[in-house]
Amino acid sequence: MVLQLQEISKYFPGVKALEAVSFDLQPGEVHALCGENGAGKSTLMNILTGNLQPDAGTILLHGQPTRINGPAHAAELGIAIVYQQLSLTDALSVAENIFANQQPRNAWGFIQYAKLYGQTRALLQDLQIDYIQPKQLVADLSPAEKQMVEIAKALAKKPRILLLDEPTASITARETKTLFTLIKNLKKEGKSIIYISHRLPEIFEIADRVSVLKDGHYQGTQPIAAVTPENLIRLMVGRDLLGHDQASGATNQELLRVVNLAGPGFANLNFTLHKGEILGLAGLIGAGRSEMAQTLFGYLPRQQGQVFINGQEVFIHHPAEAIAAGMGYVPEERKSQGLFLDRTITENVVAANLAAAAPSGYFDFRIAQTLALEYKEKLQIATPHVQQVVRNLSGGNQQKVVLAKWLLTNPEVLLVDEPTHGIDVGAKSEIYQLLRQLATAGKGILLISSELPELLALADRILVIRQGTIRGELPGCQTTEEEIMALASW
Amino acid sequence: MRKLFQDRVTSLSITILLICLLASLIFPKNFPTFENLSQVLLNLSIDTIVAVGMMLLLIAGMFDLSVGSVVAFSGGLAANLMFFHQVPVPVAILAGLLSAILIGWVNGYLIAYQGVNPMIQTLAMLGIVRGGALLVAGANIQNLPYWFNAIGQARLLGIQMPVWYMLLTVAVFSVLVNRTVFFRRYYYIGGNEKAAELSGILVKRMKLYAFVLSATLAGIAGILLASRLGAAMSTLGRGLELRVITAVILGGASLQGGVGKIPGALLGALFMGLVANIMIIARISGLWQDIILGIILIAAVWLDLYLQKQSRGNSKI
Amino acid sequence: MRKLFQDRVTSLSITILLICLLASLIFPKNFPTFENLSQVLLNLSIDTIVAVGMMLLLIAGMFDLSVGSVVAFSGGLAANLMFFHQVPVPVAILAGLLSAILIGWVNGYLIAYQGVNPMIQTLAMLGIVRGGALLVAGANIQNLPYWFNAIGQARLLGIQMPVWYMLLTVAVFSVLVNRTVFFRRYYYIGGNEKAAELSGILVKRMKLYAFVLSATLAGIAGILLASRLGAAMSTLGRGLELRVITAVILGGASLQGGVGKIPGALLGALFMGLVANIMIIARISGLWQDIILGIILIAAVWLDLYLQKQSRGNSKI
Amino acid sequence: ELPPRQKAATPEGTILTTVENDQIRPDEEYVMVTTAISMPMYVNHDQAAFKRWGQKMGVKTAILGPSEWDVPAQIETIEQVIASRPAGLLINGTDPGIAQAINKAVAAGIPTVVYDSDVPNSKRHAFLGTDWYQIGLMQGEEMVRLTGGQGKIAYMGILGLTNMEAGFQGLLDVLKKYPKMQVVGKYDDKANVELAAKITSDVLAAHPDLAGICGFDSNSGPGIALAVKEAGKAGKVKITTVDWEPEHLQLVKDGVIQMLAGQKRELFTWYGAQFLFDMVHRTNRLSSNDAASGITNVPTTINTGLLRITKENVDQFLKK
Ligand SMILES: Nc1ncnc2c1ncn2[C@@H]1O[C@H](COP(=O)(O)OP(=O)(O)OP(=O)(O)O)[C@@H](O)[C@H]1O
Ligand SMILES: Nc1ncnc2c1ncn2[C@@H]1O[C@H](COP(=O)(O)OP(=O)(O)OP(=O)(O)O)[C@@H](O)[C@H]1O
Ligand SMILES: [Mg+2]
Ligand SMILES: [Mg+2]
Repeated sequence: MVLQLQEISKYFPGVKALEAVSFDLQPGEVHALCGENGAGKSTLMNILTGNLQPDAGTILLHGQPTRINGPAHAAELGIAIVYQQLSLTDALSVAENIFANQQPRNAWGFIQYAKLYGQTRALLQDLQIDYIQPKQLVADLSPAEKQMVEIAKALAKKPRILLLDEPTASITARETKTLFTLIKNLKKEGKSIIYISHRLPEIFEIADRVSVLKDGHYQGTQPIAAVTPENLIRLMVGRDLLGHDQASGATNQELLRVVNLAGPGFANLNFTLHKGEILGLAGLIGAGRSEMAQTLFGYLPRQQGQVFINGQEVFIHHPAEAIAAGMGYVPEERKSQGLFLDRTITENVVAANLAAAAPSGYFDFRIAQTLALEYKEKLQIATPHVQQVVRNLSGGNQQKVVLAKWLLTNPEVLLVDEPTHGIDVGAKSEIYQLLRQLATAGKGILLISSELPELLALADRILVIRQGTIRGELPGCQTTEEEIMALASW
Repeated sequence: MRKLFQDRVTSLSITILLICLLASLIFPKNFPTFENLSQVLLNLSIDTIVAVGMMLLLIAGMFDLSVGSVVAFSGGLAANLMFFHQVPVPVAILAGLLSAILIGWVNGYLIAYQGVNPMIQTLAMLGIVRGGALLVAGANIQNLPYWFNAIGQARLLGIQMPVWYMLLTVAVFSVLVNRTVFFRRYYYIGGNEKAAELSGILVKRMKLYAFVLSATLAGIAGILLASRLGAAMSTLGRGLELRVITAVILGGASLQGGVGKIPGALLGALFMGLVANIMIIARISGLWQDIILGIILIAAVWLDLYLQKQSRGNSKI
Repeated sequence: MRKLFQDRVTSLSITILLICLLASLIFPKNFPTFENLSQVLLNLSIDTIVAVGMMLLLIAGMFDLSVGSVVAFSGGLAANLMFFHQVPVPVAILAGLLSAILIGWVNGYLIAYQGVNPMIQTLAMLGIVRGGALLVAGANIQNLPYWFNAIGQARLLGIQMPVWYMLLTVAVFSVLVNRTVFFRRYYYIGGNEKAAELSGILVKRMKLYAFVLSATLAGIAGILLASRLGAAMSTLGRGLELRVITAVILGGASLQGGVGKIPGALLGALFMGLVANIMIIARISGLWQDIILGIILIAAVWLDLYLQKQSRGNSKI
Repeated sequence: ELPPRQKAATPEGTILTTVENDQIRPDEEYVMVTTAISMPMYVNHDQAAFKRWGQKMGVKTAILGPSEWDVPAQIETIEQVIASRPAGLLINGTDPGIAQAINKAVAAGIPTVVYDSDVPNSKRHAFLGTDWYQIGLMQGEEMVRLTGGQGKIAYMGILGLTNMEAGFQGLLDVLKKYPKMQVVGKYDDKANVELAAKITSDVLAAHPDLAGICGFDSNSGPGIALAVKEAGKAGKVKITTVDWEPEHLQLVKDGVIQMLAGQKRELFTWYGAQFLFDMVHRTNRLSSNDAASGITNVPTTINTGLLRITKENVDQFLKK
């Protein structure tokens, strides 16, 4: 047994994040950890890396009771983690981020930069992401690229135990495949891996055993062969999920038309979005989909082209104008672009529509709170109260807060960039339903997603983007993942 | 009880009450008199009016080091116009305020729209405007018109006017910042500028407004100070910027932005004013003043943190 | 060509070279002389030594307002010991440095481990240490031992020693900060404190060290200044903190942390020193100096931004 | 409630705390309010003499004021002190702007004496000090003598202070009379030694033929001297400045500074305090009730005169 957790508990004010959780990890195993948003998975990982100290329970490492003092200590013990929340420093290069605090140095303690870049290049090649340069600044990477760097950073420590907290949440199928190859190699070397993901197919593909957490309680461990997706979901959610195959409500009425739009990283964008339609944008990392959405939304400068909403040309130079024109944008990076981490749920929910909480002209906290409560119920945000600071929410619940913020603006056209990033299966199906409902109500939704099953399940049509241009259009209900990938890559 | 210490406004209020109580016990003849306390308020009125603007800037994650010079300049310009050019009092005041608005606009424009570093911009502006104050006020302008002096020297209910103006400013801005959509945006800007922009807040424009507002309040403070003193001096408001920022941070703001409440500006200034007053009453002089004030400042902040930690429980992060 | 303007160290070097060139052309007799330039360097040597420590703090996302007082205190303490207690020169210097280390340690401990706001902590410490400087050097101490004075007054290759110490400090710290794992951690801390912590960096301890280091450099600067003057005065180093922070930000640091390079500290100080020098050579006197210096500062920063934007193309961040 | 209109500058209000003759009340306290309270020159001269006086008379003394040069803060301190009714107030006349506060004290019946620079528009009972214009004249005349009436002169001090501007005026009025004397610049050293040194070395670079520099604040002298020494021009560039702190005296002895215009600061506060005492104790009664008759029983204005310290007499001061 590499690692054993015995009766670990952790409490936050008003939240029992973990309640007597026990769990063990064997050498050379991939152990999946499942659970809804806020079930306590990340908290458990934080305990294993010494960021948090358990309120009760013991950790046995190689049979020895161990107190893990902090991330530095965890690294010494051979535990490395890919955090759900990125742990990179924007102002430094990729190489320095990967080898943070353990840059190769000579006998004098001086950093050997040539070696540093060399090792980084080798590592990036292993991960098949050598389109990222070692000297590139992390600030210039897209979220998906950052996620890959984060993975590289954990691997650079050559850990014996690797913790992966939703590593695939923002990367595409291609990177996922590389990651899995890597995991299999590590397994062969006898390393142990804890793998957290909300994507069940991944778990069935890679895991040897699976453990389930629910509301901080341990629900048991089983070999993967002994479970089916259905009973896994039942363990996690406590009920069966409703099928979400709903009929498309797409009409032929044009809502949004984009003509020859060009912006940073893309050009010649032409498409039409109809009322009631969900239009999917598929593509690999760096295809430029986020840039398209942000340009449409007025956040990035438009270089040329026209945008029509309901047949009227709109001139959008700032998100404020986009909102006024009836658009909403759920950004892909919730932490830096979507949330006010140190403010409460209430304040986040009303951020894009403060007027909604000020019907009399005066901002009214109680109205804001009522609105927040309404969305807390609607999206099932797991939190004791809406005055909770968003930083203290689990990743998935944070994502729901961002969604709530945009739903409150009641947009005609909703641009959603990786909307289910880090969201559990239960909530995901709720969000799918919600997006469907919005479409049925006559809204248009532009769905950017790297999760192909999601696109296939939701989109009426799928545009495949490669290198900033549309490479093809596929009907959502009839196409396959292979077909999309064929268009998205060479 | 526990909740109290999570909010700086409450915890500072309690601290201030305790200090007053203690001082009343030790100096029953000199401290708790109407004369003394109204004087304390009068002395912090100018700083507090500036501090309200500074609080708003800090909420939005910015600050302005040029306010001290603006205090000298606006008063100096008004005095110059009244004294040397016989301009009517209201016109002169308006000119002083307009000059402050212009300074704020330049600061705001260069910082928000051109991306100049706020520290360098406002520090450079501090020098420029101080030079301007020397130009308009020379060494000293005295014998200002009666009605101008009356603004700051008149009394209401036995308390000199600047105190009332200060209370009015704090009250108005407390309500505005708490209750209007416009001002609430500053919390979002200070919390996460990018997310604020993406939430449809015109961040640049709002920043510009904040600098204009803060400079305007400094302009008002400058006019009041000149009127209260019956004189304009080019050295007025020297060092005021750091004093005000300290008061505002003590009152719950943070240089990182996103937090703070307007009454905190008053409470921070009040705390420092009371400590200074008690040191005067206790006849602590010279170098000990700085030493003791420093120790009290650190102790107050440390205590607040300690109580907060206690009330939050032992949770990390 | 384009890359050049992305790095403040390069762009500032070019600006400084251009300024020197221009000044040499316009004032060929007065500006490009050995006496003038070596004197300019001498005058900025003390500031720059302090600025190196400040740069490190700013890289780590912090700053220290108490350095000016530390300059006065360390020199004052050493002088006091030598003059009144006949302590040998090296021991007295050591005592001065130890006092600086202690001050830095207190700052660092309270800020890093107790979470006291850095602005309030170091501002309060500024007052406390200034009081301390008055206690040890109140009457201004003269007639210091020959060997003490020699430290700052000796010359090497015709240039006074403080210039060499400054160059040494800048060179050593440039290499250290660029090339050692220990010092590079400050970039991580300043860039993203939480991420740094998660990467296994002992953030609190590193912060404490940074304050100790910055205070130590201020202590060295203080000893040098006293030795250069041949006297210790309690008023030395007044206003130095803002001057130094301005220089450091001009040299490429940011109050947000995570960016900056050690040579930037020297370049920032050099820029300001040269501008002041040229203004006086150009016969600009009195109050216009502040005004023009302010305008040049803003213009320099604005130009740098403009060139950066050009070289980056029109991409938004 | 509007403030009273400005009246003629005569003291008003009755002195409340009069005490018969030499009996000293146990709570008889004399308070001195200054600005830049921790400036060494103030501490070592004004404040030291005031304390000595208090000890000799057996009365309480207190010295209050902000630690930096901050006139509004000094005014605030005066106003707060009034509330505690001291027996007498000794005020450093840093700026005419403190007139309001002085009048408040006078109106409250507190004997109030101003020292150093006068506050002409106030109702102060007495003033002792020097005329800063005279300091300027003295420096100018000395500079003319030292340079033989020709050459380039620069001067520095704290710009914007009323007393210093008067000093500057005195200097300029002398130099005006000598057409061969050329003023090349007025500089703000912000009472900072390092800045004074910086400015001086820059001025020396700009004018290698500079004949002399005049300094007007306490820190000008050491700063100017440092830069002149470092440029190897000690004695060649003439320096006159104010104040006679140990470092100033040493520099005179070393021949770097040629003349100091010193003030008799001890006399300001010693006799200032004595005036207060005499008002409180009505030592010299001029009428049955001096306050009621609108007169004071102490001198109204006293000029304590200046010290001229040069290499010839500096040893006497160093040995003090
Ligand atoms: N610092 C904190 N303070 C208060 N509550 C917290 C804190 N950190 C986590 N929580 C709460 O603990 C619970 C568990 O959170 P955790 O992040 O472990 O969930 P998770 O299983 O990783 O969810 P997700 O799948 O959404 O990432 C949540 O209810 C969360 O709100
Ligand atoms: N701030 C930036 N500066 C420079 N280049 C950037 C920046 N942000 C993104 N890029 C680059 O622009 C390209 C497009 O990135 P983008 O995130 O839009 O891709 P995407 O199709 O949305 O991919 P994803 O599936 O990751 O969302 C990438 O090559 C990325 O490296
Ligand atoms: Mg999680
Ligand atoms: Mg993207």
